[in-house]
Amino acid sequence: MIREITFVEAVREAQAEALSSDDRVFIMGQELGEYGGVFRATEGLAERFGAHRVRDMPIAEQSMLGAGVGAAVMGMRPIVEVMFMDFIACGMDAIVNHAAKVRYMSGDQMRAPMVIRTQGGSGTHHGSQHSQTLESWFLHVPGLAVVAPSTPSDVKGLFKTSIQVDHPVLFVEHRALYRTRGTVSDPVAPIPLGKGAIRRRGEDVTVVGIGKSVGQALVAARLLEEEGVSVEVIDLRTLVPLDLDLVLKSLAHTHHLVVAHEAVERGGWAGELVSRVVAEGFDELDAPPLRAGSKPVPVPFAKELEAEMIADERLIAERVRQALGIVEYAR
Amino acid sequence: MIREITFVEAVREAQAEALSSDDRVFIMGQELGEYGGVFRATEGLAERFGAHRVRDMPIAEQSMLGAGVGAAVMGMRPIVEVMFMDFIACGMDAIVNHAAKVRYMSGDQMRAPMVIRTQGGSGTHHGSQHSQTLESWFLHVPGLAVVAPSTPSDVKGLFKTSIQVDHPVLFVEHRALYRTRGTVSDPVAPIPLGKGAIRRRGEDVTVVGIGKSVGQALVAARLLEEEGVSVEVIDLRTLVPLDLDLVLKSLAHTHHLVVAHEAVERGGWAGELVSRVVAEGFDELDAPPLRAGSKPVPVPFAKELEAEMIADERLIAERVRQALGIVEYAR
Amino acid sequence: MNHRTSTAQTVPAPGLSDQDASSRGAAPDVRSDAELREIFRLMYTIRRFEVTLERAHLEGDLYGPFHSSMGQEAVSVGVCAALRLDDVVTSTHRGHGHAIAKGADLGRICAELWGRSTGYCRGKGGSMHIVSMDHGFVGQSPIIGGSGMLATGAALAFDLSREARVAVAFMGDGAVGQGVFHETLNLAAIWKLPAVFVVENNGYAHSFRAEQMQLNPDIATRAAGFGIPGVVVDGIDVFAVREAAGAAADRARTGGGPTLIEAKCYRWRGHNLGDAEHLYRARQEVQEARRDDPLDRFRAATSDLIPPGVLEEIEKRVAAEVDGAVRFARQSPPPDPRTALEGSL
Amino acid sequence: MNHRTSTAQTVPAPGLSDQDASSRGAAPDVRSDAELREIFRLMYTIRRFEVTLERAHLEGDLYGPFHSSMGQEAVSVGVCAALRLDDVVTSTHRGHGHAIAKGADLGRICAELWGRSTGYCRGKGGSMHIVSMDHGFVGQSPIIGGSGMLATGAALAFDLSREARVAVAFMGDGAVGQGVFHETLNLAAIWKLPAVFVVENNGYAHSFRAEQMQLNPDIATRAAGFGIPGVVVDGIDVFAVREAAGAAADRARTGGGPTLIEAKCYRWRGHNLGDAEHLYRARQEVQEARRDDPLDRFRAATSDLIPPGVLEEIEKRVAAEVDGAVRFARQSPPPDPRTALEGSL
Ligand SMILES: Cc1ncc(C[n+]2csc(CCOP(=O)(O)OP(=O)(O)O)c2C)c(N)n1
Ligand SMILES: Cc1ncc(C[n+]2csc(CCOP(=O)(O)OP(=O)(O)O)c2C)c(N)n1
Ligand SMILES: [Mg+2]
Ligand SMILES: [Mg+2]
Repeated sequence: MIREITFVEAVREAQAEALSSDDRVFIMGQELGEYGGVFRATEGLAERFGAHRVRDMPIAEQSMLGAGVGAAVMGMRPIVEVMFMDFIACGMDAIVNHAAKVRYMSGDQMRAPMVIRTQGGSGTHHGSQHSQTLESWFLHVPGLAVVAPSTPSDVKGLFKTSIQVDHPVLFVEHRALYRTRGTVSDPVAPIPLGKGAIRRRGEDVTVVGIGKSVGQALVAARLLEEEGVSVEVIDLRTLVPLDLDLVLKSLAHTHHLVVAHEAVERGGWAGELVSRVVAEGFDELDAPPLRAGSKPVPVPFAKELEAEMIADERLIAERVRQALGIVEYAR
Repeated sequence: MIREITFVEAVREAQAEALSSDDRVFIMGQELGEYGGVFRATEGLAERFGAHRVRDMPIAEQSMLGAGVGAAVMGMRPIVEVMFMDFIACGMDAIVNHAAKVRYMSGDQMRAPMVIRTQGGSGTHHGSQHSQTLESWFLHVPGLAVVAPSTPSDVKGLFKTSIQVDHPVLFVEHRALYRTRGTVSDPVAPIPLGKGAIRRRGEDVTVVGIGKSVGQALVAARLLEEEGVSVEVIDLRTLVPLDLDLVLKSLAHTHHLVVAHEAVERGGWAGELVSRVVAEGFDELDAPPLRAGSKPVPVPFAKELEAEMIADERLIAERVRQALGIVEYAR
Repeated sequence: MNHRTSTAQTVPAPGLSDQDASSRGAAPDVRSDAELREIFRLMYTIRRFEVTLERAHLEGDLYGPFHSSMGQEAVSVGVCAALRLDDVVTSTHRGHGHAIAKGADLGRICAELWGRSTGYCRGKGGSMHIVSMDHGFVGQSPIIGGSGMLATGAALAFDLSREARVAVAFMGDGAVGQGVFHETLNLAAIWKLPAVFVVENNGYAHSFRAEQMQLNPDIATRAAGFGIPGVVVDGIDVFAVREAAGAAADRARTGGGPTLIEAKCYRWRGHNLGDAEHLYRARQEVQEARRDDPLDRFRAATSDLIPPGVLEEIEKRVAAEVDGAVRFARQSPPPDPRTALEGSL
Repeated sequence: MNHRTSTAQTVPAPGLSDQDASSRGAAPDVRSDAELREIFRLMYTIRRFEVTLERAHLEGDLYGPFHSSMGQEAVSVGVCAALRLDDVVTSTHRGHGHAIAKGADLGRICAELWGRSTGYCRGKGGSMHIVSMDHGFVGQSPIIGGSGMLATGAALAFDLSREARVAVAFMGDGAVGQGVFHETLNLAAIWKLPAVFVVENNGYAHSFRAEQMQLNPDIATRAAGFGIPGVVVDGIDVFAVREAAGAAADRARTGGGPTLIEAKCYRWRGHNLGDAEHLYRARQEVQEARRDDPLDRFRAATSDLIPPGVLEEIEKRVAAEVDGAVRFARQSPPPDPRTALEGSL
């Protein structure tokens, strides 16, 4: 049976299913119990599973995440919600020095299976400290998986896997996707981490993205179609592990690559993908792979300013034209 | 007059000069007053400038860095020492959400001129939580300069500029360099941020690095010379701003690139440089640019294990051979 | 280390003249006629501002999150009335009142909320990032705990440069759960910094009550652990707040070190505009709390001190001023998009 | 939320059997003969271990940082003697004593310090990262404040899975400056978690004295701010520690929530091997402090309880055991380099 639900409903259902199918699962965060989550992602879960398993807690990101690690090490499966991705900066030690490393450091005696859920991105004019896109940091932290779904169905399929694997997973949601709709089957099959998906077939160029950027790539693709450019769109779905094969396969017939993310381009994960592609698929490339990322400034408040620095479908389309030599490259 | 001093002596002299030439400068950190710094980088400074300007403080990275921002905003020029780079994870909010952003967010009403000094890297077998190389994160944080000297003279020249500029600077020192020696003139001229240096002329391939990797690249170059390979070595000195021109100029005659850093290769800054080079110098490249970074695991304790995962001169040499097609590429 | 033992030379902060120890004096008498009116003017301005902008926001005329400080006017105004122009204040996501009380320009605040080029931050900041360095409003940090870090640093700067200035951090009760709150109190304590930490305990951290966040809900008692004074004050009474803040500021200014002030008040509105308040508190609770209005308290306390008609006069002027500020914001041009790429590295 | 009100089902932690509430009982009598000997054996093992490995390190036989727990044996042993096998302990950079006291195998600890394949972490951890899950030694965090986070999480796991187990965090006095220390105490308090926070106040955080780190150097008094009991105990007296820890563990186990224990002791050695101690403390201070030796205290307190010769007997056995452990480490092969790339993502 096929249903249509919103992205945030998928997040809620995914967590509900995890809570009901595994006693080791519990949730920690702010405003997620009685209140149901500032984005409604946990609505009704406290009533259904009890306040002890859907735990509201004081504002204390470091110890929230650190306690998650401790609980996971003792056999639980915490879901820790960091309300805005920006606040991960308040809990980096727990994630980077503890969650990601305990298994390795302990010679595999410890495991820290936990899902760190967070949402980020621009579009709601929350200002520079509530609009960042920071998943790129975590590619650089061995021990963590990085997951970033783009559809309700992927949310459920990827979450199912994320809560079952034996290592910590950073589960990144884009705020602007919460109200988007999509169909889901019941049940949704688990999606293995490290398997991307082709969202659109095309001949001339491959555009790779995650989360919100996938939809923007599809919009750009329709735009470019009118210009006679055929775009293939790949949704990586997870950054760690990375489905490089899928990208290389696509390049074998398009020979042109654009990597799109809302994260600031400088130091963003597109650099990792481009470097991998260049090293392992150089001969497939007819032109330099390009990145479509945001400009190197904080996200400003005013919409006119945000539009100027945030990577969007217009930038993706422009990068495609540049990659194909239709227009000349300019940063 | 030319003197030979160690890297750590240069760090000490650079801070002493800043303290004596500018009343707004002060230092905060642990063990740096009476004790003189766990690596002796502040030896004698408290006696000379007073405990109020060379301030020992409790273990509290977040507020240490946050107080640095507040003091800088009110006109001071703090030097904040984070004893091990790994501990930056305990103070990320102050750096990322505050230091780097206050100028932009305030419409240029605020400035946060401060130098965040830290040291990192492997080689002393301190284990996974005291051996990381994390500067790559900060390329992705607009508003921060990232500086990483490789010689005593550069330490002094780059520090002089870092303490004078109007924005925060992350000043990264590699622990393994502290006892290395080098000549300095008196005084050392300030080195502008964003200007790399060619450390060795070569014809066949350009190897780019910072800090400790520069010395390793030079060792690799001598190794390769015996194999008939001529290596040009570039020391970027700063990652933000990035001296792309120097790299592109070098590639114009070597046409081959290897980017070396001790940081984990996945998600490391080499990806940024490779992507820039590919986008802006594709036609100069006769072969795919390669990265020589550490393997995606935490830094283990045992020397046999560390040797297996850390990027070193052997890996750099191997990547050069791969870049030149002497041996086939394998990650 | 405090200024009396410090040997550092004087370093004026940008745009602010330095003062030496001799200028340290007692706080001005709060009951002077002019100041009474000024206090009311500021409290009423905050009220009027929040009411007006909330309506404009609901009408879709401005965008972004909106955290009303309605009901907490006495804390903002009481504290800032105890400060000098060159003392500084740091603030939180709920900072409109703090900015107004510290003297920031209404028009430029409005323009910032409208994201216009004439705003304090040229449209880069918005409602949660107002800054006016000229007024010593060194800004909001909507990162819970952030304002304390910044104020501690500012106080450290004053200490090092031997300026007789005080830094005040406004914080919410939610900040008490955050580790950095404790770190900063401790630093300010051991260094005897000229800082005042004002926790506005408005009963809620979004939907969370103090009792849910700590077994010991008396926030002021935290001070003891750091060896500094902790004061509880009625945050509805502007004069009580003014007195507590004045004592703390004098203490800080004269090398006595920091004070933690807990101002008990109540958050009249939802956490932010659009908050699903009904999920966690009854309308009746709010109505009852609102019966104790800081503006009414002021009127009652000053009825025999202020001739009839005077406050109404002020209200009229303020209403016009707020409307003028809104007009200014609306008529101001949006920022030039190219400025988005300026001011960072 | 504590186990008595929890509705979650029981989830045994890996490798450890679950116990139900009925098994909660009083702590065993510490003065039983066997236990007295065991306490001495453990204290002496720690002492002997530190002395032996320090010498080996100085001789260049092993590498990496080395933080001796010499002088603090009574805290490690007193606390762990009050715990059950399936209770867990988290530790710091100075963790040898904690690991030994919790029952970890000497040979495998040594092998880890030697970076050998037979070490607990197969050479990946080293001196600051020993872990023995089988003994409930869930590891060291040399990130100051880290051990408290992990223990709080472990206690939360026990609470959720309704296991009558206790999590103990060993911390140094330096951890009190770190914000996360306060966050974790608060979480454990409001959730009434079965946790015990043991601050070993050994007088120094590297070169820093408690008085330099906080105005109020009585760490135990911090507990009041969180509404939990704070206890000061003589960390040289293993029986006093044992008693305080026992009471705290019983309290935690029966739903009473966490306790903060400050164990006053003294760090006999430099912060780490090679520390320039002379820069901050006089040799004489150390010599005086060392006159009060936890092992002598034990001997004095038990002179009429333990027949002559018994302790000497134990000392001989321990000495042989430590030498055997060192031999085991030395003779163990280094890890296969390929294992460096296993166990991460
Ligand atoms: C580090 C961090 N965590 C979480 C949040 C989300 N958040 C914004 S306001 C708020 C509640 C703050 O309550 P309080 O401190 O009492 O201030 P009030 O809203 O009552 O003025 C929370 C949890 C945040 N802004 N920063
Ligand atoms: C977050 C962090 N900051 C700084 C350090 C450096 N450091 C290691 S041990 C130490 C002193 C710790 O003192 P204390 O907590 O009293 O433990 P003790 O060494 O006395 O056992 C410091 C500052 C660290 N390991 N972690
Ligand atoms: Mg509040
Ligand atoms: Mg100590």
